[in-house]
Amino acid sequence: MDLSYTDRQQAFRDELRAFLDEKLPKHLSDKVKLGQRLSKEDHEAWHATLQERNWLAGHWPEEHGGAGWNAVERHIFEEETTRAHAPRIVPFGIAMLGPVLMKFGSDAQKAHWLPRILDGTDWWCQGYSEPGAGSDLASLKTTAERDGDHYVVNGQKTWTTLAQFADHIFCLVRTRKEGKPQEGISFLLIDMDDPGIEVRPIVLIDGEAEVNEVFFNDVRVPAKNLVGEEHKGWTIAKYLLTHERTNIAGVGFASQALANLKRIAGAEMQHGRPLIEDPLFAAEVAKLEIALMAMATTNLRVVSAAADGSAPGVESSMLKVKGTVIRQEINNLTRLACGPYAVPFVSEALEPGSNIEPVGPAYAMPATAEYFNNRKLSIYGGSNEVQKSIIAKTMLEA
Amino acid sequence: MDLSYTDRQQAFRDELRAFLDEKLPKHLSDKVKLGQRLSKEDHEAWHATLQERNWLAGHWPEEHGGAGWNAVERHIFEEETTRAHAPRIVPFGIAMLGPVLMKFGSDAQKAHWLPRILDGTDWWCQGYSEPGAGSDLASLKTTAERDGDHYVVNGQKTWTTLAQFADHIFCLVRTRKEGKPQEGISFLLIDMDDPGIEVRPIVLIDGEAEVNEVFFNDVRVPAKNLVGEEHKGWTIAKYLLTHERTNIAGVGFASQALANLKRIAGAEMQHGRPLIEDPLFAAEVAKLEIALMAMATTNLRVVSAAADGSAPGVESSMLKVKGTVIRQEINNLTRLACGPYAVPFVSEALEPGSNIEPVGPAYAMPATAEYFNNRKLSIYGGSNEVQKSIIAKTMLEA
Amino acid sequence: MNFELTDERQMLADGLRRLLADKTDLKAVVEGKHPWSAESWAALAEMGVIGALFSEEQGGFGGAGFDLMVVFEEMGRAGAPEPLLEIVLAGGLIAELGSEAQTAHLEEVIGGGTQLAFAHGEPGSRYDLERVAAKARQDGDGWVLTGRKSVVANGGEADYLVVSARTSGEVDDREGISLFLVPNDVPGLDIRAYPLAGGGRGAELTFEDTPLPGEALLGAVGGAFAPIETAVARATCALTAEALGLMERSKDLTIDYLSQRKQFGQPIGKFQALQHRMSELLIEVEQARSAVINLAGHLDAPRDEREIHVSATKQLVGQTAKLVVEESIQMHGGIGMTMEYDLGHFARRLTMTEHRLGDTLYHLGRFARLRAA
Amino acid sequence: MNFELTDERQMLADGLRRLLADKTDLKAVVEGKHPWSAESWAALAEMGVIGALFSEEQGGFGGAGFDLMVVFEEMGRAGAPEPLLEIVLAGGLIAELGSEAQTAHLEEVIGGGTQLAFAHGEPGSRYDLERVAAKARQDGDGWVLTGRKSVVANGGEADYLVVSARTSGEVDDREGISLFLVPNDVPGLDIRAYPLAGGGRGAELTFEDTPLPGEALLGAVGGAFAPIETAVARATCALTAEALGLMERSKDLTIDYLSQRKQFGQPIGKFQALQHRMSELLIEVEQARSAVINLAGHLDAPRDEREIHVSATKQLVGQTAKLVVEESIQMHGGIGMTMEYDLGHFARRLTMTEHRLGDTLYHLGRFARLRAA
Repeated sequence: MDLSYTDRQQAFRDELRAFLDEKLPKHLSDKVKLGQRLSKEDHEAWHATLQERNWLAGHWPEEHGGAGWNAVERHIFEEETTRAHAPRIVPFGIAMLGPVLMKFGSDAQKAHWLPRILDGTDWWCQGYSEPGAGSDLASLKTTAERDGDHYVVNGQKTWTTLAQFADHIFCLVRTRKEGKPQEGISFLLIDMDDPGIEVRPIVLIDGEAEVNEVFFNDVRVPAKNLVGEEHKGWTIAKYLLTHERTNIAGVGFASQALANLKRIAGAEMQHGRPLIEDPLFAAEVAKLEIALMAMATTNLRVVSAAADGSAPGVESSMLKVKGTVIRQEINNLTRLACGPYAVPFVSEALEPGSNIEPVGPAYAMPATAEYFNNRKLSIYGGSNEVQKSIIAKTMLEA
Repeated sequence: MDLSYTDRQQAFRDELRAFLDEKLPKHLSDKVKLGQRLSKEDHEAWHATLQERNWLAGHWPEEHGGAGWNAVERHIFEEETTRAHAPRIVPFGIAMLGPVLMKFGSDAQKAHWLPRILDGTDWWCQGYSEPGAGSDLASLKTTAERDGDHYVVNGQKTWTTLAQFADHIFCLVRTRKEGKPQEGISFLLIDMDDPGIEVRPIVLIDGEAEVNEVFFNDVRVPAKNLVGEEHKGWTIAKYLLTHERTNIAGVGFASQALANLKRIAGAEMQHGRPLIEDPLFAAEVAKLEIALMAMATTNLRVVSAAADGSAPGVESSMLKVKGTVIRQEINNLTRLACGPYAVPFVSEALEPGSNIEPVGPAYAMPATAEYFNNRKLSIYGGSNEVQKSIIAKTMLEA
Repeated sequence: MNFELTDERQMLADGLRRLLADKTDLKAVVEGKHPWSAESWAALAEMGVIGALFSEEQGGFGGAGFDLMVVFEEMGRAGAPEPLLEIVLAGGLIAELGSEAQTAHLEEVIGGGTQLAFAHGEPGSRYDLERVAAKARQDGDGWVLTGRKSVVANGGEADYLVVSARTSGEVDDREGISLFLVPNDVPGLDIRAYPLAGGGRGAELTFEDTPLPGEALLGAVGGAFAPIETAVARATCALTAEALGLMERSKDLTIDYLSQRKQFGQPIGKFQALQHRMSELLIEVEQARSAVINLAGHLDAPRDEREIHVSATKQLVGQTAKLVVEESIQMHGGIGMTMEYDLGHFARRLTMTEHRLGDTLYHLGRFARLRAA
Repeated sequence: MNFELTDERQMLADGLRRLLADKTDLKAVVEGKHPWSAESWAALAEMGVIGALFSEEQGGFGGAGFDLMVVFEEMGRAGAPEPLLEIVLAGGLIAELGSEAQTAHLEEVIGGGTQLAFAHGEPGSRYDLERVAAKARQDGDGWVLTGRKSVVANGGEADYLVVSARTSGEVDDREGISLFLVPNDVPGLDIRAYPLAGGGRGAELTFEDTPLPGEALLGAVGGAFAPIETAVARATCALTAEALGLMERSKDLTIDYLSQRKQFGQPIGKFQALQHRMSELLIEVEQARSAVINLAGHLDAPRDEREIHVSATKQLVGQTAKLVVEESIQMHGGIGMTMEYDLGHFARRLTMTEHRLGDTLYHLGRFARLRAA
């Protein structure tokens, strides 16, 4: 048992910190810190900066242009970039499609698509959910019918994050209607510029439109864009759900959010004293900090086991549930800490490039929006209910 | 809308208070207050005192020897007797069997059994639960086979409260094995002195043995002791579960327990000051008091509707769940308030007639036992899980 | 003891429910087309809803706690954003303290022609009613007002403002607070208005050496704390009743969704885990209803008893609101997060009730201190 | 970074689990036949379990936080009531502070021949370590001790007691607390022993003008607070590890029950509501495990950092213990309340860990104060 990093890991961390000090622009970290929305250019610039150092896809094997990080190194990267308020790496190409292609793609697909992910040629988004098929992915209805050397795709995807920035989408589609619902699904790569695709934004409860509906109307997709075997897309979907979820516990985000909460509670006054000195408020903060201290170690236990080669099992479900709940509770307390100034709702002030003056303290501006936005944490990526069922199944059938 | 009692109700309450002042012996109320166990004689003496005034079965109609109270009057009685630390009326004859006989019994059964309940000739206990059939009553296995003008009963009942004091037991038994499980159950009255009956105490986690297993081995029960129709006992069981649960919210008990908790937290010292002045402890007490204030009103809403003739529906399930949880949380906080002195466990000191000196403050003596004992509140009488399913069913099928 | 509504109140509730169902255009609110609807406001006035907030001697035909409860529960159920709570606060203070000339405004208020706001909270006051830094100093027969008022609901739309300012004492003294009835166009008043997260609008008001005539004073010099606390008690009853209505509606939407939405081949309402959570939610909403009844029934009780109920009810309703918002969204899944679906507005408006008149933790601590006193 | 046990510790854990499974007779404990088993104690000593609580320089072969964790988790998993925690407390203080003559006792302690107890808590001290009212005054070369010690675990069975008393200062001063190593048969010592709710025995000790020789002093006069706090930090690690073991076992019993027990025609483990609650329980137990690891890994950290972890871990484990006890009993239904079934003992012992070394609320407040400092 040893809770500290090895010398090598510490050296990596120091290297990362120096890199972030030097290369992360202040205008970008300020935006992240204040909860402002990032533009497409912001994301692309940061990806390019990382890729210069070969750290954009550090967990990819070196043969594919990664740095071959193990789980602990990847964890250190996530921890340090979050601490520095770096933008989050957009996961769809790097964390999701990349590993899928490496495992299931043909050599031609790997050679074609992987470099384009790294150099930013393609911006990917994810076409999984459909209206009526959220947690129950197997019931999806978007069809792809074979027609010569093309598939013809019809249907609708939803909750497609950042589709407005994307030029490509990877999709689960139904290629066979007979048999068990899981057995007729395929994994297809689609160009968003193809005729018949339409993207419509969904305005969310936080006032933002970062998710979209994507409609497919007789979209013709070359058959070579099928990844893996036809009708075997379910295997890929499951692989993604259990193996490639990065930073699932969100410890870094939670730590940042907690530090932010403490700053706010130190600045807000109640009965003429800082709110953080109110014993009841301080106790609520303490509960979350204690829970987070424990979860950070739970996370390290899983990361450490993964670095030693263990396949993540039920642990990732546990981290998902607890991690999202802790973050949501921090968001809740942050909103409450802001008091009456959590109520003004000047959504435009959070847009990229806005210079609208905040109504109250700047920290209060995004508090309510973040609280609502992060309700998604327990819904997407396999809802917390689905995770609990997975845990129970493992536990009760062991 | 009017939250106060009518003049007539207030007069009744004053009458009750005067009666309790005069007739409730201090040695008895002291025992109740300190959480000491009551002897059979204690119960019988108190029943007799109430019966002298015609208040033992006040909610029974006058024709059967009751006072014809409506739900509000019955509520006032429960509230006042609890406030005065009077022993609880043992419910099996008065609150459970009596109303069943009035509704389902023959004239002969009413004439024979009801007066014996009131004058204390018979002490009843309840034979519902069986090993393997807790919340799932319909799966019960104790059989009663007709043999001439007798039933021959074989099987086992469990969780039979105060069976050690009882001379009679009312039982749900299976009289037919074919068909739906609910449709072969009958309601039978059995003399505990009959040959073939054996009572074994169950020691509970609080160290007490107030519940028992009751074994039936070829017990011959006269057929005239069948209540209602043969095979129709399920109707009676349901009637009892939904209509005749007295004081289901336990507001009076909770209020007493809360007052006791506040006394303890005022007496216990932490950091050299009364524990109740600790903001975190005070906040926990406050949460429970606020919940109880609301529940008292929820309870009155239900009582008031019942007095106006509404049949209690899903409301009694809501009161059961919330009422038990509040009481359990008060018990938990009381145990915590006692600090280290909650750990000594001198079970004999709680027995009737004990004069063992308490180890710490007298109030600490029963705290742990009560915490554990009242875990039963959310288990028996239809577990809270069963209640929640009932509520959901009503809500979702409405 | 009686928990039935009187016939009059039942009629008011039924009529109001119909009216709001007809007039409330949530899409327009959510898309920012208007903060609230002038048409609804006129209809509310015409139906007598504004008058129901005042007693007969004040020129209305209601004014009791249960009148507030009935009106605001319906407002909540509809998700209606009209600034009726400001009438309870500012209007209530005018009715209670006003001179003849001042109370004369109430007729217009009740008729729907005059909008009000209560400018009391300040950047440093959070939820403390006695913490007033804005100052009014006597100047001849009149007054000069300087200070900042924050997140004043309806502050940009009100024709008249009831403004608190300190005329003596330290920033947190209960003595020395005075009220002024001020039209919205006085000199030296700067207004920055903005949308609020739950609908409606708020404003930051800055008074800089604003001259006021002597008649602007509302009530006795320095004696405004007790009336403010009383008005806030009534407003808390109204706001928690509104929250109750919002919860009832969120709950109903969720029950509908659980019955209709299918997953893994059956309605998700058949899943036991969701059933039990929904039952817990129902139980808590009934608790919240009881808490609102308790407060409505104690608005005329002696101060300490009344305030015990103010804090108890605000605490419990706030706690329940969080549960209802979070569980409703979670059980809906993604659809519950979209503004296209009505739940989004209800969730936002319900959540924002926590940020007015003191939140759950604030009132939990206050309740404990009141009990200890 | 490494979360694997060393081979030695893994062997200790495995051996201990076998030993305790073999020797622990819960029925005997529950029926009060003995508070704990002398046979088990001898076997524990023989296996080196007592020695594992001390470092090599103290005459043992362990003594690190993870040694405590391994030993006590297994004790908890077995529900074993043997008074090993008293060795961590009293034995740890003797090892840390003792003179040569005093530390000489440790050989017998490690060999299992000497029982210890730590007589520190008092009727008015609750969980405050600095609150000591018992007094020791110097009398020639020796001391005279007067005072009362409450709920002293193993107080009636211990051959030697480590007793705290105030030699100067006010009742809650950190300075001025001294320790004495005292045999159990000193004059003026009255012992009232009794069973404890989770197994084992406790005692009220009353010292009335008890004369002690000068050599009885353990450590420096008046300087005992810091060593006591350190010993209690180690004991908190041990106690929370024991609680973890108790939780693991309660959880396992419940999982078994859910798989076996049928209701409405299927195992109750198929009911989704119970499944989800069980999953939540599992998640929290993993959190508790991480918290114990955190504390075990920080026992040698600087004082403030160590104490942050003491309070964090005790708070989280206490909160989880309540959840595990209540959910385990509830999911078992009635059977979970009987002492015939093992869960009863685990639930009682687990619950009682909250009443030692500070409960959840106590440590929550302490954590917040430590963080603010």
